[in-house]
Amino acid sequence: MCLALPSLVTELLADDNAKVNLGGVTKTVSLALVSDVKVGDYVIVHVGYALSVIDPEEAAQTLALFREMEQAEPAQ
Amino acid sequence: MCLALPSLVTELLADDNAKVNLGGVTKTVSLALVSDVKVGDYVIVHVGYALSVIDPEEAAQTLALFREMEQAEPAQ
Amino acid sequence: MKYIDEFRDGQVAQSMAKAIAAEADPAGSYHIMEFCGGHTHAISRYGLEDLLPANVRMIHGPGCPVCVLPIGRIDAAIWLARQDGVTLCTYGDMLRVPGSKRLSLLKAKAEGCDIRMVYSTLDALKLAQSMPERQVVFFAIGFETTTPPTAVAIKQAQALGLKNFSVFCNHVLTPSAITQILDSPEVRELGTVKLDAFIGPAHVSTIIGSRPYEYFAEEYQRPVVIAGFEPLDVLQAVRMLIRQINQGRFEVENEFSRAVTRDGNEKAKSLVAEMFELRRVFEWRGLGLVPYSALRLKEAYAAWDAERRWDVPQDSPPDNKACECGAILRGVKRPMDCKLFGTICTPENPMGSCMVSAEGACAAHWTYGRFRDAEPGMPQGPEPEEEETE
Amino acid sequence: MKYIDEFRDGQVAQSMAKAIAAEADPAGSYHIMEFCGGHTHAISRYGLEDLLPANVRMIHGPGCPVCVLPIGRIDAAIWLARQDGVTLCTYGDMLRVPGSKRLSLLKAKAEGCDIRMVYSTLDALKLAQSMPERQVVFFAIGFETTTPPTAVAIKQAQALGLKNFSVFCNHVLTPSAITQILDSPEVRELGTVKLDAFIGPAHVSTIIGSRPYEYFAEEYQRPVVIAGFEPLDVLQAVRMLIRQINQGRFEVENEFSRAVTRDGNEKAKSLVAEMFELRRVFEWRGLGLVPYSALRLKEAYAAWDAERRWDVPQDSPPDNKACECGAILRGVKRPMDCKLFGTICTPENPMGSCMVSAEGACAAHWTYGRFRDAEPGMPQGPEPEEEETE
Amino acid sequence: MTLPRRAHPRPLDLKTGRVDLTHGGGGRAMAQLVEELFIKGFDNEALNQRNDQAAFDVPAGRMVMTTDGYVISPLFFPGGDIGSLAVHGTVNDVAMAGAVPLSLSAGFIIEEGFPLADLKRIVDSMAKASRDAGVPVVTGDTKVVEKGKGDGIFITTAGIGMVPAGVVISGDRAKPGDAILISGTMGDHGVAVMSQRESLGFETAILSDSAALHTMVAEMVAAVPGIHVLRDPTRGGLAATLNEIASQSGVGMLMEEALVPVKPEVRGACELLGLDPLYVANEGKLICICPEADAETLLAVMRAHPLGVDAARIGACRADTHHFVQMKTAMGGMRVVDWLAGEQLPRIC
Amino acid sequence: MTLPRRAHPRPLDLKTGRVDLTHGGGGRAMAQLVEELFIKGFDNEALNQRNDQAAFDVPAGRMVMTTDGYVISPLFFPGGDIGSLAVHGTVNDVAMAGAVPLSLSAGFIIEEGFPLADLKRIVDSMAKASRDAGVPVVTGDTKVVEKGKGDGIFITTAGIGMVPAGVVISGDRAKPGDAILISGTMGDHGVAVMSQRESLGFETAILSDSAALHTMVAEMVAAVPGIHVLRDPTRGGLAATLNEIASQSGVGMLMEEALVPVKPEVRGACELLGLDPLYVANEGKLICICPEADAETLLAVMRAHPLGVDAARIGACRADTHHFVQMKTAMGGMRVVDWLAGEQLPRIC
Ligand code: SF4
Ligand code: SF4
Ligand SMILES: [Mg+2]
Ligand SMILES: [Mg+2]
Ligand SMILES: [Mg+2]
Ligand SMILES: [Mg+2]
Ligand SMILES: [Mg+2]
Ligand SMILES: [Mg+2]
Ligand SMILES: [Mg+2]
Ligand SMILES: [Mg+2]
Ligand SMILES: [Mg+2]
Ligand SMILES: [Mg+2]
Repeated sequence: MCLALPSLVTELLADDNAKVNLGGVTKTVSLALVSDVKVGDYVIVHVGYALSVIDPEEAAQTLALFREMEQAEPAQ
Repeated sequence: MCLALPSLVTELLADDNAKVNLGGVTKTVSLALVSDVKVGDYVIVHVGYALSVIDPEEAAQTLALFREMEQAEPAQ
Repeated sequence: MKYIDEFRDGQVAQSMAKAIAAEADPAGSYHIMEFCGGHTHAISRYGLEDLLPANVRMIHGPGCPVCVLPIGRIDAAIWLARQDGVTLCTYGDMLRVPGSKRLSLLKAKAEGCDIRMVYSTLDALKLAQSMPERQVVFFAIGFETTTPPTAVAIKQAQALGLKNFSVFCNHVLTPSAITQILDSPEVRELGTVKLDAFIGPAHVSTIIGSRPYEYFAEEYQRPVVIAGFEPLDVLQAVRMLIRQINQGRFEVENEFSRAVTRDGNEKAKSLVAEMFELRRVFEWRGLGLVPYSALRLKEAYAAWDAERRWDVPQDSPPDNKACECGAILRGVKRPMDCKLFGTICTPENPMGSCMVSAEGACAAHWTYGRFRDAEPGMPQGPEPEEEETE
Repeated sequence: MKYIDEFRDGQVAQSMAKAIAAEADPAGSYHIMEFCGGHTHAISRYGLEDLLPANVRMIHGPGCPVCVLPIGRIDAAIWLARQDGVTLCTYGDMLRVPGSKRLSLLKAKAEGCDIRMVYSTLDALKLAQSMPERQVVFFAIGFETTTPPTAVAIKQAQALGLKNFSVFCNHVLTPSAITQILDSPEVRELGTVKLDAFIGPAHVSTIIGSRPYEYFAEEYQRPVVIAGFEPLDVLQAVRMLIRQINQGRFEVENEFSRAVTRDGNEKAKSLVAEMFELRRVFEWRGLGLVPYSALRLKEAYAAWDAERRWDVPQDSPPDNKACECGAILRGVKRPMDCKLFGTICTPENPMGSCMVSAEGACAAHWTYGRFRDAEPGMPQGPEPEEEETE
Repeated sequence: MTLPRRAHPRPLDLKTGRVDLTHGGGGRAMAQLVEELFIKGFDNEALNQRNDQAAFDVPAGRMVMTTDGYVISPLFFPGGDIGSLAVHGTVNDVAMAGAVPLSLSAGFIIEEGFPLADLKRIVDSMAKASRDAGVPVVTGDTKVVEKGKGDGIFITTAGIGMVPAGVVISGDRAKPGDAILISGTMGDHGVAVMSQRESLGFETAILSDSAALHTMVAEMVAAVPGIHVLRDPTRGGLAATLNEIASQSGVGMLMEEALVPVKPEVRGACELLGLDPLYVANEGKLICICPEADAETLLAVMRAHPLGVDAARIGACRADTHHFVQMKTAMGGMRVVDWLAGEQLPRIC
Repeated sequence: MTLPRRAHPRPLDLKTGRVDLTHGGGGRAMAQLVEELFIKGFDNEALNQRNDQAAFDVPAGRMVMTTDGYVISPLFFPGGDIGSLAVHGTVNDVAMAGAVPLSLSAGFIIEEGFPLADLKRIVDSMAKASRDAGVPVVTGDTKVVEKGKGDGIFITTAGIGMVPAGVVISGDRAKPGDAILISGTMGDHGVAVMSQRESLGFETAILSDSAALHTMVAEMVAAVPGIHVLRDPTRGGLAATLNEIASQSGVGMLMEEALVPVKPEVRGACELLGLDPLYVANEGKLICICPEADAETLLAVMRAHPLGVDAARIGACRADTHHFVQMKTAMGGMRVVDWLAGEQLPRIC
């Protein structure tokens, strides 16, 4: 129920739909709830709808935080 | 299609129907096309309807004719 | 089973066979047509031909309601079954009969049409009551015996105010068909075919009585015996006809006096008269167009007439050109004279009227009698033997 | 899978676990509620409890839309599915949930109701278009994330003039439920229960943003972190909350900044605002009546409201009295404190909210974590052991 | 504290419960159904191993294997039900090779919504038939299909057995001159089933003859190891089965109508429905084709067995390149007894 | 003049024809279907005897028997169809006893109206699978049910085989300390089938792994006759199957998530659908439980076989009175891997 998956937009389709790809699996989702989505964007998909677009820079920052912590940890 | 079977009326039912018996098998048929049928009568049944009532005397006469012929035949 | 077993006594049959052989003139020949498929079936199923002398030949008439229905009417029934919301029901015998392109009601059912087999018109009526959201069409076929049951169902539908029941009427008339045969050029004018006498079906006469045959016994100078369907009934009728022929009589005699009267069933007749009217002409498979040979619902019953409710197609696709049914039904030819018989025309793949139901001349001969024309070394059994003909 | 695999790195998880252990004050304790079943599921499925110090305790909140739906609403959905001509469709998770007398939508389907699983509201709409003769009712459930998709479907039904589509609306609101928990006597007044911080669900905030949490972070003085559903997201959120607690802060922080903003999705929010209005009160399974915690369609959209179209029953049968869900959802008790847990209440036979879906506290503990409280010699596996309890 | 628990906290609701999709899903519900209904019902060593296959010892020799699907409607009929039928039918197909049946497998395809009470009734009846026959159901399978994709329940059984040394019974071994025997009255099963079809609207006291014939066969084979053909005249009845054999063996046959035993009620029902008893299904009768010299011995053995009291010699095989099955009618005429064209009534087995 | 004729004047219309009730009626139409489709397709000595049972010689020894019904929807899926599946599934259940499969039976239940072209495609695929596996379909049965009482076609196969002397493989033989091996990636079949469900609306390039495992099993058994347990993780997937074994053997299990091979696309599809690959069906994979000392040998044998290239050791059995199947997750935490509650998606086998 609470799946919300980042998926790559590979094709914009008619009727405000898009084809997205997740790990090699493709699916058609509705873009009715988001604006200005482009091919190459990652969108958060939930019950067949894109709810929002992923900001790659923010994602990179979050991952950088994780890495810092890992490096901060003394090697075992 | 062309079955027309003499069956014994064993019970008069509501809605102008009757229960008939043929060789131990019972079935409900319509009496809508005949008049004055009684329990004990044999009726000619066709596609679920009694078409006419058998006259036992006429039947006996026909059978008597057959028997005569058999007797007329010289014993082998 | 009283009134059945006594009429299937093998001992008596042997005596009758001897009596017939004794009465038949060895110098002459007797061509007797049993009009009705019920008789054809009894003759084949009991092997009665083997009990008759060689010069007494039974000619299997067109009297099977399943066989005589032209392909166009079967197509029309399938067309009806395909209409939105329609449930078509009919007697079981009709289901396997192929229409155009070998499509039968059974195949249409397999494709998804709602088609039901019923044993009685009242079953069809019950069906209509149980599924008010659908249109139940009863595909009505048959001779004078099945017409009154159809009439009863319509009466009841009227009384119940049932709006989702109707009848696709294909009821046909026995005397008109016999007349048509006797009027055919081969029989009447050319004299190429002998048709000496007729056996009339008992169940038809329980309704219409024996009287309707009186006109043409006289007019065409052919004796008629109304007979039951049990084997002894049939043999007895043959004997009675031989006697009439030998004596030069052409009367209507009643072998089935146990349930047939001269006037028949007045109640049934008046019901039919009230509800149905003659069609000017109707196509019979094997016989072609026969004037005044079928019934349709009167205007007053239009509400229950499927042909008025839907614009039912009226096409009449022809039978295979090689089919000899017409000639077979008039006694001009026999089944084995048809080159399709048993090669590409079999009960599983009937090409013409006479092969359509077990009561047809070709089907009866194929199913029960084909051993008679089998030549040794000429397999007709179920083994594959040679490449396909068609 | 980009943006997934990076957030499931076991190596990083181990580092985070160490970082958390290092930051957590061994003298204190941390009671963190993950509101959302998605988080509960991630914690259980990845065994994240094993990566947290003993004094960091995760409390599984009521945030599973399947779990929170009261029995009466399931009964109502089954009632709808039983109405003539109705096809009911809903997300797969709802099908197995038992209502009264253990009847579920799945069982109702087995009894003949037309019930379909859909993956999207648009599937429901397509269904309605494909079967114009039936009434398609979408049994709508879920938090702020599923409400906009419901709205889109209604908009499209309106545009298409679809008269055979309607929605049985059960959409509920996250902040109201959290408020209700914080307002409960145990938490607010008696202080018997510690509830130090909250993890907010990322997908809800993609729609509503992080701003709605600001009010009660301030009002109730509890820190909140909006977090994604991947295991590293959850661990990171725990770490951020421990840090806030240690520092005495109570702010709303956003761990899911990659897709959540402060204001959320304006397009979706305005669509929902146009179409839905607050219910004065709504029953939550496990929480009871919660004011202003659910939505219904506005009068202008009455044509698509199944509750207005049918006289849907409004009964509210109670849960089993022994069920401890209310206390579990507030962190007062744990699943194994319920005497029904694992004896007569299991995922196959759920007796209360927390056992209903895999995302509920009891079900997650049973399905993934019950080995933690297993005592040797006390079998809980699938072998029959003793006579029945109930 | 966690209490000890059973595998399935609530037993199957065998009164009002129904089969749903979870019972075929491979999870706990299915395990429970298998455990509480099938394993409990069929209870035997091989099945109790609970493997996806049953293991048992066999001697060296000639084995036979057979299968049949049972899709009968209605499921319950006078004299049996789909469960007992699924045992008898397959035991009989094994026995018709002269073989001693060893074991059965059973595959169930159940329509969602099927009452568990009916399922239990069927399993119990099947288990009883299997116990009575001494042929265990050693392995099985359950599938559940959605409502409207099935018809209550279908059962497919397979069976294996061992043929005694020296016995070679096969449909292609009939020889001209061989006697044709049948073990009893024809058409009982078909008529009993049809009598339950509401649409046919008739009533009789006829019971299905459904029965396992292997003990009678064992006695027959012991008395006459040289039997040529055995076959049970099921779908298509005596007529279809004799035609099959005639075609396989390349012989003709001549039988006598008067010698074929048919119960009066079966005859009556056939008259009413326009059927020929020769084409109506049996489920507890066999056809035996043997050298003429062995006919009397075999008739005596059959008649001494409760399932063969009405056994009769109905005719003989003969040379015929057409492989016609012919019959001398009760009237003294002759006819072909052909294959069935089309179907008689559907779903009687 | 009567011309010589074939048994069936017109061959089956395999292009546009459909199955109708006559094909199950026991008459000529059924005989034709059996002859032109089934006997022609499966073509083997035992079947060609055209008896109601097949006869063949068996040596003395330990035999296994199994059955499974196949009700998959859709009938054709990437990597196979119901026909090949019905062969592979049953061959595998035989092989999972370490046995050499001998022969199969096949029961068909066909819905009226089913296209003959599809039936032929299924029979051809089934025949090919059977030939490729070297396990003949020796006997069969056909039933036709009315439109709306089935779902195209259901196939129930049964299979028998012989267990080599000294081999005793059974679900109750797992011991604490035994290694748990699997022969390849999990979930391929289930995902391939689901990808064909229109309602799920997703696409992948994943093929079903449907395959007959008996040759690999033969090599495994030859290398290590002392294998304890073999089982194919079909319905309910790896999770359900391990739980079955744990419960049968009375052991616990501990596996490692990181060691379970799953194809990326299967993982992707499972994310999308909210499924766990551990619960998704396989049709060409096996679980092998063996003494730890034999694990490497068996892995080497499996990896050398085309169907076992991704074989992996995923964990071990251990003493546990609770019979828990547990897993160390990729995050380093611990969880139970429980039975499936309810069903995942219906009709994938
Ligand atoms: S065999 Fe067929 S084609 Fe020839 S006459 Fe008879 S029905 Fe017509
Ligand atoms: S175990 Fe069941 S009854 Fe007990 S609290 Fe949890 S859901 Fe309620
Ligand atoms: Mg068989
Ligand atoms: Mg059989
Ligand atoms: Mg199985
Ligand atoms: Mg059904
Ligand atoms: Mg048989
Ligand atoms: Mg199996
Ligand atoms: Mg299997
Ligand atoms: Mg069979
Ligand atoms: Mg269907
Ligand atoms: Mg298996």
